[in-house]
Amino acid sequence: MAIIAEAIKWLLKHPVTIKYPFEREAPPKGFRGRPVWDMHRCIGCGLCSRICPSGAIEIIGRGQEAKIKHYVDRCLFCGQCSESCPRNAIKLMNDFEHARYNRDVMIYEYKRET
Amino acid sequence: MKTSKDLIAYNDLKRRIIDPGFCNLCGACESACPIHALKIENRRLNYTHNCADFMDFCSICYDICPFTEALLFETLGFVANAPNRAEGIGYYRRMLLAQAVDKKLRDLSHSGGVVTALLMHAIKTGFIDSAITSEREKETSIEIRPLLSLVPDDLLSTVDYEYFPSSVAMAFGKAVHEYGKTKIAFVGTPCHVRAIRKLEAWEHKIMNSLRIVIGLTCLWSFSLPELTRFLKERYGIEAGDILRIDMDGKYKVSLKNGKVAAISIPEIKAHTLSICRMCEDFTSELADISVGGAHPLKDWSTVIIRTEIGEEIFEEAVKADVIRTRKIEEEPNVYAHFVRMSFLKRKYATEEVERRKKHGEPVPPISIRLREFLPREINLLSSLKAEHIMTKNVITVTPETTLEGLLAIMTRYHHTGYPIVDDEGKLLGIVTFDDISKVLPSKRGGVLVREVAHSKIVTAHPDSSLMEIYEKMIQHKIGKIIIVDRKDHRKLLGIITKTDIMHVLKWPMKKLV
Amino acid sequence: MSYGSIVKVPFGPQHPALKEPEHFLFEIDGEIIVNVKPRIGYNHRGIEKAFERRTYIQNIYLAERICGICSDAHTTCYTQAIEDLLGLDAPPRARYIRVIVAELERIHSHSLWLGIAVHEIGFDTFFMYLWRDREAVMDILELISGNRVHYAMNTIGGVRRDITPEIIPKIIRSLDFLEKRTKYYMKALRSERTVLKRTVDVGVLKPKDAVELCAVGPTLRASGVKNDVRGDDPYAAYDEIPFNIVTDDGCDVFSRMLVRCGEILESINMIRYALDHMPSGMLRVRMPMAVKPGEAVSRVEAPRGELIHYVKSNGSTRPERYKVRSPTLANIPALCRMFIGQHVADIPIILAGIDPCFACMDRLVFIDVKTNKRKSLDFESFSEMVRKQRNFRLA
Amino acid sequence: MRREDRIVTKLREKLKEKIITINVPRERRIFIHIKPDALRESIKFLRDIGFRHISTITGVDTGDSIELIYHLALDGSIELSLKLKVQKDDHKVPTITDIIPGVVLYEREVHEMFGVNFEGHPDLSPLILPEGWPRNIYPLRKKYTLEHLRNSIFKEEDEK
Repeated sequence: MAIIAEAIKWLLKHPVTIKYPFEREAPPKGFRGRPVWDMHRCIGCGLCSRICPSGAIEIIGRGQEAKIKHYVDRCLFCGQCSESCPRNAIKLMNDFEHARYNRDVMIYEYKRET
Repeated sequence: MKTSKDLIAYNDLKRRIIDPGFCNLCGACESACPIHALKIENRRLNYTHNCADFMDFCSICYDICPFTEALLFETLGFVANAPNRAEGIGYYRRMLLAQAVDKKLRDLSHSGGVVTALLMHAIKTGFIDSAITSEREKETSIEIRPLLSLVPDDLLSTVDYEYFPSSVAMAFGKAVHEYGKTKIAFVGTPCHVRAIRKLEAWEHKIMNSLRIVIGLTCLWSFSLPELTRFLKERYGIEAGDILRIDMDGKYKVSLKNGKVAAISIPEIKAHTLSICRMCEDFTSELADISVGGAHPLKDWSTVIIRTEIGEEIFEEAVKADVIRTRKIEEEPNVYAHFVRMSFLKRKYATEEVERRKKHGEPVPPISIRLREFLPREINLLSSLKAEHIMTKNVITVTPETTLEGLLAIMTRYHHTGYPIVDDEGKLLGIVTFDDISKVLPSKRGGVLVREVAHSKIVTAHPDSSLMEIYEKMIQHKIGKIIIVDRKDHRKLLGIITKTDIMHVLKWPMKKLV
Repeated sequence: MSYGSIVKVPFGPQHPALKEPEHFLFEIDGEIIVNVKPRIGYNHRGIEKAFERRTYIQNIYLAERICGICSDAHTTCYTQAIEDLLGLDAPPRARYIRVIVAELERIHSHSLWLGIAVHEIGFDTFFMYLWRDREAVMDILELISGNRVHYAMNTIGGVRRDITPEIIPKIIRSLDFLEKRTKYYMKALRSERTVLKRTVDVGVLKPKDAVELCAVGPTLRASGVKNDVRGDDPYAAYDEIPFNIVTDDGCDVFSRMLVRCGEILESINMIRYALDHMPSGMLRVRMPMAVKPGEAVSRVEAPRGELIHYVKSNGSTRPERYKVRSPTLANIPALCRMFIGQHVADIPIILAGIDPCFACMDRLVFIDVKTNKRKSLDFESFSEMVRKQRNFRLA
Repeated sequence: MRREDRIVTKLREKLKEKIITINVPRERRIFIHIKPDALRESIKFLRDIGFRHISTITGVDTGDSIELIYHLALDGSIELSLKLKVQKDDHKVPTITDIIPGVVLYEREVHEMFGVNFEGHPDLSPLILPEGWPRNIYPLRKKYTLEHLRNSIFKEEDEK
């Protein structure tokens, strides 16, 4: 009997699940998404690359000429790079849909514009 | 090829600052180092591990050290948009006297209690959420340590005046990294203020949390072990017996048993930190608000407001009736003493640097940078003419002005030198602050300007280049030059000070390393 | 009743009980299990070796990835071990935040397990309910830390983020909801015949055996042994927060369910207390990157039981040796004892009964698709392979 | 007198010269280093005074020898680490499975990872490493770097 009452109770409510690709919930404030480099602030010290636990960040060159390559497929989204960066050049964005069929498109490059 | 270990800035920092003993343990490098390789422990700066393990290249610790040449002119950008500038005071908006309305605060501090009142009010109104100041160590009453105040009442234990190194810049880093504070007020001596401003110019991320910088006036900091040894050997004073220390013309050590030992400044100067003997900044010229003593007044402070944010917070405190103010014009003696101390510090510093250079002893990079220009700066100065930057509306005095009257003018306009012009507009000479300070305050009413003034004046012409003028200043060891007509040497056209020349060199405020 | 002939039944590596590969070789006599041989290692990733190659900061995140469910327990244990070596203490506020996150994790882990357990006995409605309500905890954890699974809250010397006053009401609201639901589930478990028939007197582990075989966590407590690292060897702020150690004398799977339900309720109260009494102040102490030589043992009560880490440092920026023993490994001998004399049909629920997490104890086995060769790779060689394909440097 | 100190005193009385070092770095932690031949004796004694729970066995490669650390817990509270050194060339240690049965998997793990032989252990068949793992390769020994492991394992497989 209890089960019938329970069933009727839930029949009158909205579904708990969200129809994902059509409905999206915004991630909460402080969500650790994909890191993005602001190359105007980057000084090319290489700390993010050395401190990254999974080796997802590669720095090519030094100082002003440095180029950053970020391999999203290896990224843990731990936010340590952003925390370590002394100049706030790394920000964590809100996007979380990184799955792709091809690994080559999962590399983000950042270059300083001159 | 150089390995990354050779490239790290710490090598330079060690060679130029730490090894010659110039480090004053402000701790800015500890707060700035992103991998925490530098740490202040037991009054020493320790390098805990090789930072080349983590970085390819990094220059933070060298750049933000207050005694290196890097970023020095960029930091001026924070205050350079103030309307006034004067020799010995720096850039400023207003200069006035102030005191805390609360008598308790005045009694606790050495002077007006302005800093404490200001900060307590700011925390109460939520403008800041924490303040970094210094407090006395409990056991040895003259040693001070940084204090992070989160509630207004914490501030009661702070000391307004610091005569010993305190790692306040390190405490700033702690406040951000460890306490997670986002609205911080910083109180420090000129070198601490410079370190904080350098961090800000570097755009270090911890600086996002900085709200206001309050600078204290500072003559010198003492090396604690040396001073305690000196006091004990010479005067038999134990560090634990000291109640408080004042500095007004003499170094006065008040003891717990009521006695006061007065020590002359040249004697005590030998025990200051070597870097302080070469420091030229008395009034914290880079701070938002500078606060200093108002000798001979007992419970007032001299306040110099330099920036908009400083103006804002000060006005708010005045409106809330936490602070009451007076015009500095009412007290020419206070002003005279204040500027005299500023000049004294600068004079001592110049002498010390020259002496060291002569003996081949190391000189901190900042002192070299303040005296030597970079090639492009020389180019700039050579291309500019005096008429471009000189002050044309010169305030002049007549030969019959008394020194008291002159002092009143000085207190009002804050310039330190005035051309003497007779009724027909002929230039007779120049009278400077130094001339006044040679006369005892009590006699100033009866002495006329023409009795003390120099008749031999250094002049230049409107078409002289700034570089020429600057070299002339160095040569004659003066701070200002009068510009006269090329044809008529008695016709006053304008005046140029050293500060004006430095102002020309004002670099873009935010520049990358 | 004996059929006289013993049949060997391999169970796993791919098996119905759990979504993780593990192998058990059962010797059965008719329907009755007479012996069992475990064969673990299908998830072994060589993490202990990988620890020696990484800096202390990088290892926080490596420790977190030992397990997906009890990620916070592993980092707490790791950071405590390093703090012990450095001789520094996490500030009080950080310790309270650690407790809050750890207890939220316990709620999430236990409700996940309860869902799996009822799923194993075919009670999927209950499973759906539990996992729906578990979302409430996951959302709080995401709100606090920025991630649903790997919270990355702990760092050496404290925590990385604060629990701000704005989110405290949200946490309290979710806790109220969870408390109501958990009480309902306890009532339902006790009265539901399906559950009672499948779990009471199944997988019995006598207290004497439990102690002898060094079982840990809820498995041990469900055998009536009062043993909890939080109470016995307090870490973080557990010495300041009052709580009861939940035990049950049933010694079977059912009592393991009850213990876990009781722990959820206990955790909810602990979080409420911690939120009320959280001191203000520092969040973390900055630590040097190099650790002086020494060794330390750190213990944490993970949702599954006692977790122990051992670290030996040599003064450099990388550890000399790091040892992890996760609670599941400690429970395997006890699990084998539980199987003896039980029916084959009960294998999934008994196996699930210890809340096993095989990822915690194991290593990566790789099958190269191109050559169809089976290769055993640890984490480093795996990354080496990726590196070769990519031709770039791993720091 | 703290509980830790009482235990230390008891151990000193019992084991005497068999103890090499003993120290209590902090509350509820004891590190004791004993001579290898005293293992069974000390484990038995420790079990009798209440250390019935064994958390794990850690192996550490210290170069010429392998250090075994038995982590024992007293009622869950005091964690005692019993340390002994085993020579690498003659890596034989008596088993303690008959004293504390719960240790059975930990001994197997150390056997596989470090090649320590536990004499009298009922079953030392592979537990964690896959079938076909080459004999005499113990991955957690310092000698076996990744390159070494890769070469020795994959070469064999390639040859097949």
